[in-house]
Parts: sequence; C-alpha cells; structure tokens
Amino acid sequence: MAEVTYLEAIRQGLYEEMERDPSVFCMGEDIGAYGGAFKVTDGLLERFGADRVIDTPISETGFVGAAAGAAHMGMRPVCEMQFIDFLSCAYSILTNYVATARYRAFLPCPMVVRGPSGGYVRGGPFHSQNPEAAFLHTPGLKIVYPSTASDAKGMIKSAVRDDDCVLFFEHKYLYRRIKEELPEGDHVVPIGKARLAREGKDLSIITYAATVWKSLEAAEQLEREDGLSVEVLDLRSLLPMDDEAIVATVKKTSRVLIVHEDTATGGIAGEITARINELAFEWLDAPVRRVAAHDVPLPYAPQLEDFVLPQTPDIVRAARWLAAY
Amino acid sequence: MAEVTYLEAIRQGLYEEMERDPSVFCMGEDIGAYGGAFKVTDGLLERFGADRVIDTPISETGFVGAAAGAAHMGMRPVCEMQFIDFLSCAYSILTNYVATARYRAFLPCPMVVRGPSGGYVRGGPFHSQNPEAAFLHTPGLKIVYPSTASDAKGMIKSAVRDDDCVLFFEHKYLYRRIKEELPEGDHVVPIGKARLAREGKDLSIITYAATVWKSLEAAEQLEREDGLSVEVLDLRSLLPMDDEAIVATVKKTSRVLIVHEDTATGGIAGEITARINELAFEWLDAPVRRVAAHDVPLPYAPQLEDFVLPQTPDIVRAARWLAAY
Amino acid sequence: MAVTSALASDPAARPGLSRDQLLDLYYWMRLTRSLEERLVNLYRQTKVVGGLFRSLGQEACAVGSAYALRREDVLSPLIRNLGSMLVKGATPLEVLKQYMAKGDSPTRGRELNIHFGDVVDRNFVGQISHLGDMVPVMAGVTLSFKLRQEPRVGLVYVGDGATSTGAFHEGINFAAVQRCPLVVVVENNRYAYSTPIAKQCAAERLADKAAGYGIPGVRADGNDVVAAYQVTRDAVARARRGEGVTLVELLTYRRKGHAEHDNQSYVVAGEIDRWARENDPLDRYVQRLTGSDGIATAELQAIDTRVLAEIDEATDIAERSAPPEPRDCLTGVYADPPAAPALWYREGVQSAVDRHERPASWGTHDG
Amino acid sequence: MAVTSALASDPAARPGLSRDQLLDLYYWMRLTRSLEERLVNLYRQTKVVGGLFRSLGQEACAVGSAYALRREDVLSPLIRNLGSMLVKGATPLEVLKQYMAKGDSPTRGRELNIHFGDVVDRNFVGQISHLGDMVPVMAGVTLSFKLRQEPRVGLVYVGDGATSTGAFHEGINFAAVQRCPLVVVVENNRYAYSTPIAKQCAAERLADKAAGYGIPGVRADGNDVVAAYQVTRDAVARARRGEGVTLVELLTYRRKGHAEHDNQSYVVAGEIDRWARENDPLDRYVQRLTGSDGIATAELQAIDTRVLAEIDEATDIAERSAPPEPRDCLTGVYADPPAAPALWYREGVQSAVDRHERPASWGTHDG
Ligand SMILES: Cc1ncc(C[n+]2csc(CCOP(=O)(O)OP(=O)(O)O)c2C)c(N)n1
Ligand SMILES: Cc1ncc(C[n+]2csc(CCOP(=O)(O)OP(=O)(O)O)c2C)c(N)n1
Ligand SMILES: [Mg+2]
Ligand SMILES: [Mg+2]
Repeated sequence: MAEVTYLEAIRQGLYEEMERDPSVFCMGEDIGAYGGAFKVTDGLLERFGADRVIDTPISETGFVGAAAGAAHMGMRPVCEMQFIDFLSCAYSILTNYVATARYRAFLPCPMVVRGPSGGYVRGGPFHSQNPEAAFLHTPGLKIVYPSTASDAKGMIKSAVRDDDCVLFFEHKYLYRRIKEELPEGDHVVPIGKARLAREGKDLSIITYAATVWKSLEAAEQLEREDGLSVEVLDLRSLLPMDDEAIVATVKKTSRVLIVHEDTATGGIAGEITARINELAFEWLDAPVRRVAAHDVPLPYAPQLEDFVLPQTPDIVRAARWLAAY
Repeated sequence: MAEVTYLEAIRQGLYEEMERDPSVFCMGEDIGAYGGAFKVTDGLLERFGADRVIDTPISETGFVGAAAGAAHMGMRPVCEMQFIDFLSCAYSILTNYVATARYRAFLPCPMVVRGPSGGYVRGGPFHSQNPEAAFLHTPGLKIVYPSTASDAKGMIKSAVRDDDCVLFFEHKYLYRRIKEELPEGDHVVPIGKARLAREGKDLSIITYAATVWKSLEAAEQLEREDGLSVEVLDLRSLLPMDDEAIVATVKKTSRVLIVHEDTATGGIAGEITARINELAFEWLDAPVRRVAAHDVPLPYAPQLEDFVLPQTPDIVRAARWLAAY
Repeated sequence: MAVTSALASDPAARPGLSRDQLLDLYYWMRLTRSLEERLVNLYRQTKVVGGLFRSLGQEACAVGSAYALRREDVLSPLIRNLGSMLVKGATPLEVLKQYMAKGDSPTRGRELNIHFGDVVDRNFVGQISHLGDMVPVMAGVTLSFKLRQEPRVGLVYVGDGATSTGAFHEGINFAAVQRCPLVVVVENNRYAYSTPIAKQCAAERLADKAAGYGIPGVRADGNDVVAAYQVTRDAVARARRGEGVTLVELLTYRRKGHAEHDNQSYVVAGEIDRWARENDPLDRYVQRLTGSDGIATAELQAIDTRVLAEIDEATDIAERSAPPEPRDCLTGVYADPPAAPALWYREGVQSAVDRHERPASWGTHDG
Repeated sequence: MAVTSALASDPAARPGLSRDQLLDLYYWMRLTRSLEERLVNLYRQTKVVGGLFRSLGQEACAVGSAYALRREDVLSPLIRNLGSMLVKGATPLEVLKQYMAKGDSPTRGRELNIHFGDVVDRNFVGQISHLGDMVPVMAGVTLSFKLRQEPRVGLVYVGDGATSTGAFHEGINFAAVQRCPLVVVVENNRYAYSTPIAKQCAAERLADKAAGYGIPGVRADGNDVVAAYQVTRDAVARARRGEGVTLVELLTYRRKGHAEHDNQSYVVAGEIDRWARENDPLDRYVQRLTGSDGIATAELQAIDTRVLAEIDEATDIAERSAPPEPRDCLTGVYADPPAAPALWYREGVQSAVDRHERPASWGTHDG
C-alpha cells in the first residue's frame, strides 16, 4: 500500500465516514469547489454533492450553531475552521450551547469541529494558534489532536462517530510533512487513549501534536549522545485524558518532561502536572518540568517564531537537566 | 467609617477613578438608568452623564471592541458584562485583538472588562460561570479576582489605571454578603500580589474569590477541631500570578491544597500545581491536591448545585487527608 | 427583495380560523396569563427557585405565532414565550416543576424556568441564556429538513435586544443563503431589560433588517392574536413551499419588568398603564370574540374556569414532586462515559481517595 | 431611514477635485499597482515571508475612498487596501520591509504583510486577521472623537465576506446607535476567497444592509476612482457634521486569487479577462484623464517613472535591512512588565534554571 500523508489521511477518514453514513455532512468556508484552504476536503464536493459539502458564509458562530441544530435532528455535521484561530469566533456557542446540550436538555449533539492548528510555519499571530487549552475546562466537549497519519485517520473516524461534540485539531506543519502506510479496512482509533510513541526507561516526555516529532528527535539524540533511554507518550486525546497511560509512564521513569507548543502559562501542561501530582506523586524523582512556548503572541518573522516556540535542542537541554537532577 | 459591601466598594472605586480621570468611562447593558443588573454602576449616570455611562446594545463583541478602539485613542473604558457568562461572547476579540494590540501593533489598550461571576446562587448553567481559566493562556491580558471589599476597591482602581487590558472578576455571591471598613484616601492594591488571608504553619490553602471564605471557614474548623494551623493564600491576581507568595507558603508548610470554584479539569489549579512543582518541588511533603467543582455544567437546583460546587466540609476533609499524609 | 409591510390587524379580515380555533387561541392566552399569575404566587411564597419572567401583555404575540405551526414543526422559544410553548404542547405541570427545580421536571433540575424542550414528540428546543444563539441552531434544525426534504418548518423567536447579537446576524444570514425553511419572529416589546429600543437599534422598523439578508420582512400588530397568527402562517407557508426565510416583526409591549425583581423605574410614567388600558391582548381578543365573532361571554368564562382547574391540579402535583437526587448531577455530560465520578474529597468517595494514597512501596518505585 | 442608491459614475459630473488632485489619484493607483508587481517579483524570489495578497483591479476602490479623508481622520484598512494605506501615508519602504519580515519593519517582524498601523501621526490602525473585528474597534475610535468633540472621522473597510461576521453586525449597529462619525466601506469584489457573493449573502445589494441599522446605504462603482472618492467624501462629510454612520458599498472585482497561491479555478471562465479588458480601474482612469480631463500622456508616464524609481529605492533599502533580533520577541506584551523572561530550558538562561535547582537543604525545609 502507498504511503499517505497526514492530510490525505484525514480526507480519507472523512470520505469513508461520508460513504458509510448519509447523515454525515461537511460545512465550512471554501471547502467545496476550492477543497478548503489546505485542500483537506478536496474531491468531497464532486463525490457527495453540494448538499453534503456546504460552503458557508464567513460565520463561525453561524455554521457551528447550525451544526448543533442539525445534530439534534440526527445529522452528523463536520465543521471546518479555515484556520483553527477562527475557532475563537465560535467560542461562546461551543462552550455554552453545544457543550451543555446533552446535560441540560438531553439533546444529542454529535458533531466535529476540525481545522489546521499550530505554528512553525511563519503564519504569524493569527494563523498559528494553539487554542486547545481554552476548551479544556468545558465539560461536554472532547478534544483530540493526532500526530500521525494513522491516528489522524483513525481519530477523525472516531470523532465523526462519537455521540458528542469533538474538537479535532490538525497540525498544519504535519499536513504534508509526514506520511505512512495506513492500516487496511475500517481503521478506527478510540478517543481517550494515549499512544506510546517510543519506549524508554530513564525519562518520560509527555506531549502531543507537532512536538511529538520534536520529542522523538530529541529522544534519539539523547540516546545517541547521552545513552539516555527516553519514553515519549503521545497523548493524542486531550479530553478525556488517558490518566492510566500517564501514570504508567511516570511510574516507569520517575522523571517527566511535558512538552507542548502552546504557551507555558495556562497551557495543558498544568493539568497534566496536576494529575501526575495527584496520581503518582510518590514516584517522582524530580519535579515535573515544562517545555512550551514563551508567553507572548506568536510573532511572524522566522527569527522570532523560532525563539518563541519550543525546539528540539530545548527538549534535549531540558531532558538532560531532568536526567541529571 | 461605615462598613462597605464588596459591591459598594467596586462602585466607590469606579466613582473615584471617574472623578480623577475624565478619560475613564463605562459601557455595558443596562448600566445607566437601571444602574446595572446588580446595581454596581448605580448613581454613575446621574453624576457623570450619558456620555460616560453608556447603555449599549446587546453586543458584547461590539462594545468590547469599541472599548479597544477608544482605548487606542487615549480613553480608559470600563466594560460591564451583565453576567460574566457573556464574556464568552467577546472571547475572540479579547484574545485576538485586545490582548495582542500592544505586542503586534504597539497600540496601547488600557481597558477593564468586569462583571459578576461565580455560583452558589442558584443561577443555573449560564449565570454562574467561572471563565477565568479560559483566558489564562492569553499573554497580553491581566486577570484579577478580589475576595474582599478592600481588595475589590483597591484592585478596580489599579485595573482602571493599568496600561493594559484587565479582566476584573467579581463574585456575585460576595456582592452583598461581605462588608468591611475600607482604608481612607486613594486606596490602590497593586495587580500581581497575593494576599495572605490567614497565617498558618501546617498546611497551605491556595485559593481565590468566594472559596477564600470557605477556606477560611475550614481553617477555623481545623484549628478548633484538629489543632491544625492552616495558612490561606488569596491569590487575587491570577495573571500575573504571585510566584513569590506561592513559593513562600509552600516552603513554610510543605503541604498544599488548591481550592477553586471552577471545574477541576482545566481549571487554574493545574497552572498553580505546575508552578509549585517547578519552583518548590523539594519542599513538598505531600502531593499538591485540588478541591474544585465536579466536571459538569453547573446545574440549577440547590441539591445539584451544592453537590457540584466545593463546600467547606470538602475543604476540611481534603485538608485532613493532606495533613495526615 | 423588497421589504413588505403589513400592519395586518384589520379585524374584519377573514382569519382563516374556525370557531373552535378562535376559542383555542383564547384558551392558550388565558392559560398563559393565569399560569404566570400562579407562578407569581408561588414566587412570593419563595417556592420558585431563582427569578420569574413574565410575558404579561405579550400573550397574543407568543400564542398567535406558535399557533401557525404543525406538531412536526420545530419551535425555539425565548423567555417571553411561555404561551408559544404551551401551544406547542408544553404542559403547566412541566412549567411549574421547572420553576420549582423539581427532580422530575423536564430538565431534572438542571436548567431554570422555561429553559426546556422536547424534540422527540412535541418539537420545541430548549433555549439557553446567551441571546442570539438559537438563531443559528434553528438554521441548522431547518437545514436538516431541507437536506432530508422533510416538509417541516422551524420558528425561532428573538427579542428586539437579541437582534443586536452577532449570533442572530450569522444565523439568519446563513439560513437565508441556504433558503432554510425558517421563520424568524422578532418580538419587539420595546425594551431589552431596561434598554429602550432606541438605544438598541437606530432603525425604526426591525423588519427592515430583512432586506440586508435578501429575505422578506413583514410586520404585524403583536397584540392582536389573529394578526400574529396570520402573518406567521403566511411565513410558515412560504417556508414550507421551499421559499426560505421570512423575518416577522411583531409589535408588542412588555408590561412587567425584565424579571419580577425589576421595578421598571426606567419606564416613562403612564406608559405601562396606557398599554394595559388600551392594548391588552386578552381584553382586545375578548372584545373581538364577543363582538364580531359572536361568542358568548359565558363560553369564555367556562374556559377561564377550566384553565384555573388545570393549573390548580398541576400546582398540587408539582408541589408534591421531590427535589432532584444530588448525585444525578454527575450523569449525562457525555453519552460515553455516562457519568462523571464524584471527586476524591467528597464524603463517601473513599475509593477515589484510596487510589491516591501513598503507595506501599513508600520512597521506592515499582516502575 | 431610506436607502439611497447612487451608481454615481457619470464622468461629466464635477468631481470637486483640482487637476493636481486628479493626478494625485493617478499616482496612488499606479504606486499601488507597481508596488504589488514588485512584491510579486520578491515573492517569486522567496524574499517575501508567507503569503502575498493582491488588490489588482481594486486600486480605485482603495485609493478613491481613502482620498476622502484628512490626515487626522483614522482609517482601518484590510488586506486589499494597500492603496488606502499609501494614500494615508504608509510608505512603500514600510510595506516592503513588512512583507520581508525585517527587524526595522513597522511591526519589527511581529505581524505580516500590511498588518500595521500608526495612530500617532498618519492615523491608520493595523488590522488583525479575524474578519469583522475592525468594525467595533473603529466604532470605538470614532466614539472617542464624538465624546471629545473632535472633528475627526473614521473609515473602516470590510469585504463582502466580512459582512457575514457577527463582529461586523455588532460594530456597525453600535456605531449607528451612538451616531459615531464612521464610514463603513464594503468592498464588494464578488468573492470571499473562493466563495461567490451569492453564497455569502442572499441580498443583491449589500448597501441594503444599511436600512436594518437605520443609516443611509449608498452604492458606487468602485472601479471608478472619482466615483469612489465622491461617494466616500459625502459620507465623510456627513460623519463630520455629526450625522453618524454611512454604509458605502463599492462594486469591484478581485482579479487575482485570494493570495498568490490561489489558482482561481473556481472562477467562471472568461470572467477575469473580461474585467481586465473592460473594467480595469487604471485603464479607465487613464482614459478619463487623457480624454475629458485633457492630461497629456507624457505627464502620466512621468508619474509612472517616478513611481518605479521610488519603488526601486525602497526595495534596495528594504532588502538591506536586517532581520529582527530573536530576543526582541520577548518584549512589549505588557507595558508592565516590559519583557517576559526567556524560559528555563533556553540556552544562555542559566539563572532561571538555577532558581529551580534542588535546594542546598536537600530533604529538609527552610520554611
Ligand atoms: C449575549 C447575552 N448578553 C446579555 C444577556 C443578558 N440579558 C438577558 S435578557 C436581556 C434583555 C433581552 O432583551 P430582548 O432581546 O429585547 O428580549 P425581551 O426580554 O425583551 O423579551 C439581557 C441583556 C444575555 N442573556 N445574552
Ligand atoms: C473570522 C474569520 N474567518 C475566516 C477567515 C479566513 N479568511 C481570510 S480572508 C477570507 C475571505 C475574505 O473575503 P472578503 O471579506 O470578501 O474580503 P476580500 O478578500 O474579498 O477582500 C477568509 C474566509 C478570517 N480571516 N476571519
Ligand atoms: Mg425586548
Ligand atoms: Mg470579497
């Protein structure tokens, strides 16, 4: 079988789910004839027609809200944010209406909101955001963020089938940079389970999305240069979070580095640290440390973006510090 | 001097700042003739006129955005959210436009967004929210949340004078339930400094807003019944956070309970735990634990709300566990 | 597309309603008013949890418009639409239990007052507090009708104040472009909380917003139940014919405060009295029924009696209902998992605490 | 309030512009077009960081409208408003440095392309990407003029696509109610990225949105620079007289893709060519100038030469400019503190790491 990019994997997942279930349909800006700003939905219009691949006005609240209404009526809408930075424009309706629908009104709201996230692409402050942390304290939402093509496909399929609203983050840096052969058949990856991206015994890196790859790079370098055996846990599901997998790796290595691309303060690393503290405090031989972006809006110039975002050498340096602690 | 409620203290602070500086003005729904849903701005229209106390359409993005524009031009707007639950409607413009203005465009944006937050009042899921955590990973914003009348006055005055955007959370449960004599004169409480609400040596409770009072109640009970000496740190400024004060109390007691009213997952306790881990890990004799709301939308019926939100006996129980650890 | 204007309150116009239907409208308006009066009593007895929101003077608006829908059509009410919900099948018992936050109320005590719905049988969607949000939601509800070619229609209410929200704008525009079978009823009751319409919108006619969305905008006397019915019926028919969205502005007046605690000090002296005296929707309708329609006063009084009996009975049952079980608050955030665990510090949650206790291998590690 | 319509492109009408001013307009349009052509070259040489956004075919719209403002008036441009910014005082050098993310560019490399401003001297506000947001912001800018009784006016651009955003709606409504001295120019270039206007809004005339806000809505030929100037000038005068907001719809056409990478496969065949052939704003203006206005072709060519020389010079300087210092990224998030610390794991940040090292009193506590 041919290798498939992360982007193509998402498209395949959407395609298969739309084939399988006529209640699945897509909405978003420029997703039809144009195939989406990144071409994720390319070809869907031709196959499924304009009723199931709907170009919307520039109205993130409008079409996310419409998705909720359609979902109440038995449809399974998938909304694309042209860039995930515009998810903020649907923040209120997502956190207030969608997230609470089942709880307060027993209204099912099976829907997916997906879109390209993240930096490392010279996109500047409004095309590079990592907004996942803003949704973490909203019960009723699920949040997933795959880092491999295989997970991208398997999790978009799970997201579409989930009976609640799933925010599906895609890292645009990975769209065309990674590829792999995908499992055959109806490949579904469950929401809520982390993935052990690399086994190790001296130190654990807990991470997700693009920094999984940076962490793996760092792990190799640490193995090569320091003889350190570094485990890398790819969370991939942020809400719910896989406490079991987190606890397992902490108990195994007793030293934890959390790496994410979002800014340090208020990022998801805080929650992970709290859970480790609560669930495996006694196993810690060193403080849980964070490698994350500096607390500034993400600037545009390569020199600035590179400084602000966490890089592989940063992870190496932090891991060495932690190993020597 | 007479005792003044938390609500009245905020009003006094606003009044004094409007007297002092003609560039200060207020905007919000029903804040003029009606004096605001909770009457915080009562009397301001009479004193300062309709140009400085502006009743707006129901357009949180509209008037928060307008505040930013006016702030660029040298004004100092104060926006009221009728309930802080509607802050979500201005989420995008606050986090994208306002928070980044100085950084990306060197545009000053001195403004305050304030409003009644929090539960314990049978307000149901949309009149009881605690949205502060959603703004914690937005560099460029400041977040304050006083728990006493004196801080409410001193911090609203600081917020108005601050050269950046300050989100000023007010706990509606405290509005009329607490009162105290206020310091005379131009009483200003700096942003960024925590307040030691109670000294102790066996265990620290780090908290803010209404749960400061529940923690103090618990501390008294623990002293009385268990002979435990509990320190209570009222953060009052959430962004920036007072690392020094946090580290000081951790080093003093080595046992930390974080208490907040927001849901546990993704709440601010995570960030606090991460900081303690990073800055004072070696001083910890027990895991940092959280007492927070259950991860559900806040229900309306008293029986349900009481179960979901953290209560004084919960804090007592958690503190005993921690002390015995 | 032109904005058509119809202040269609000509009482001589054929309403297209049978005698029974005319009496139906009276029943629903009376039920709305009397049920709210009962709620006021319960509120004063502090049996209502939280606030009480009235629609006094707006009953015709709510009842007349909702009466234009079929059972399979979906309605999205707002806080002044108790009458619409009753017409659509909500019962006084449900409403009373909601207001008293009972365990067997439609939301099991999770949401307040008339924030509840039923999309399985009677087809109305529970509102949330955030104004405007129901417009995009109903755009989506009706989009699904269009996609599945079901002959169903949706109706969503917004207040004059809510027309200022971005959500209203995005939702109605989306529905207009998609030609969803949706009727948007703007209940212009002249106030949003304390804010008069002039501070909400510089347009004199909210129906004029329609032109900007390329849809027809019509206006009617919202205190004339038949006019409200007619104008909505026409918009519903248009939607059902696949011709898309209509904006209907109903002119009315909010005679009570935003909620019971609001003393309406901001209202010009005499305004409320004038509306009560000259333009009460029930009084006007009674006059019409007993006048041109030739209905006997006694027949209306019989309805009043029936209404009170129904409310009495519902009140008895509602008051006897139990409050919710506290632990029910943990269920149903997600389909899966079906319930959240109680937190570790909560009494009777020993197991969770146990899981976190210091391990037997204190100071060593089993990993 | 009535929606007035004015497709005021009658070339014989007195534009109220002197000969020098007419040539000015030509200069700005030519400068816009030539500067973008230069940017295309630099983009192909990969000297532009990120995307390139063109306004080819829309120069009249941008230049004509901005030309109606005084220096003290505030303008808020969008991505197709390079021409407006140049008129308002932005320099080609600034623009080139921005696109190349230079350290001494107006935003010091923090923001991209023409996302920059200056409210101290030339008075234009830097846009952000989130469409619609600049409308409420400019409502506030102009509110401050009203509150301080300054005779200043604001002008904010929105695309046809951006009119669908909630922010646009909330902002223009707020400004209308407050009678802020604001002109809202909708540049209807028929596309929002790939989305044609028919999928954006069911109204045929975006100017019809004005009625719903109670403000005048006017429409003009946006490819006629003088018409664009005139209609905006009238709206600006109205605002300055304290009569509030005007919505101005300028009809134009986006001849290039959304950004340089967009191949416009979604456009009906021949459409772009037809606009280029029949309705290029520069061609049309040259015809007018050399025709009814009696300007010699040589005079226009002299301007073209001057424009190119200016761009050449600016390009040289811009290319020689240094990239930003990495550590500049840490400064200026807040007035106080003036800079964020570099994080602990970053090379050369030993002190931060030190602060966190295990304490000397290992295992004991000093508190
Ligand atoms: C987005 C939002 N902002 C503020 C509020 C607070 N609020 C509740 S009702 C109300 C007034 C509503 O006025 P209108 O839409 O005219 O409805 P009416 O009560 O008159 O029927 C306000 C401001 C809200 N619910 N939602
Ligand atoms: C709120 C928001 N959603 C989506 C986008 C992505 N986006 C950038 S430009 C654009 C199209 C804009 O069209 P229009 O407003 O007509 O302006 P034009 O480019 O035609 O001048 C879109 C969808 C955005 N910038 N902001
Ligand atoms: Mg109203
Ligand atoms: Mg456009």
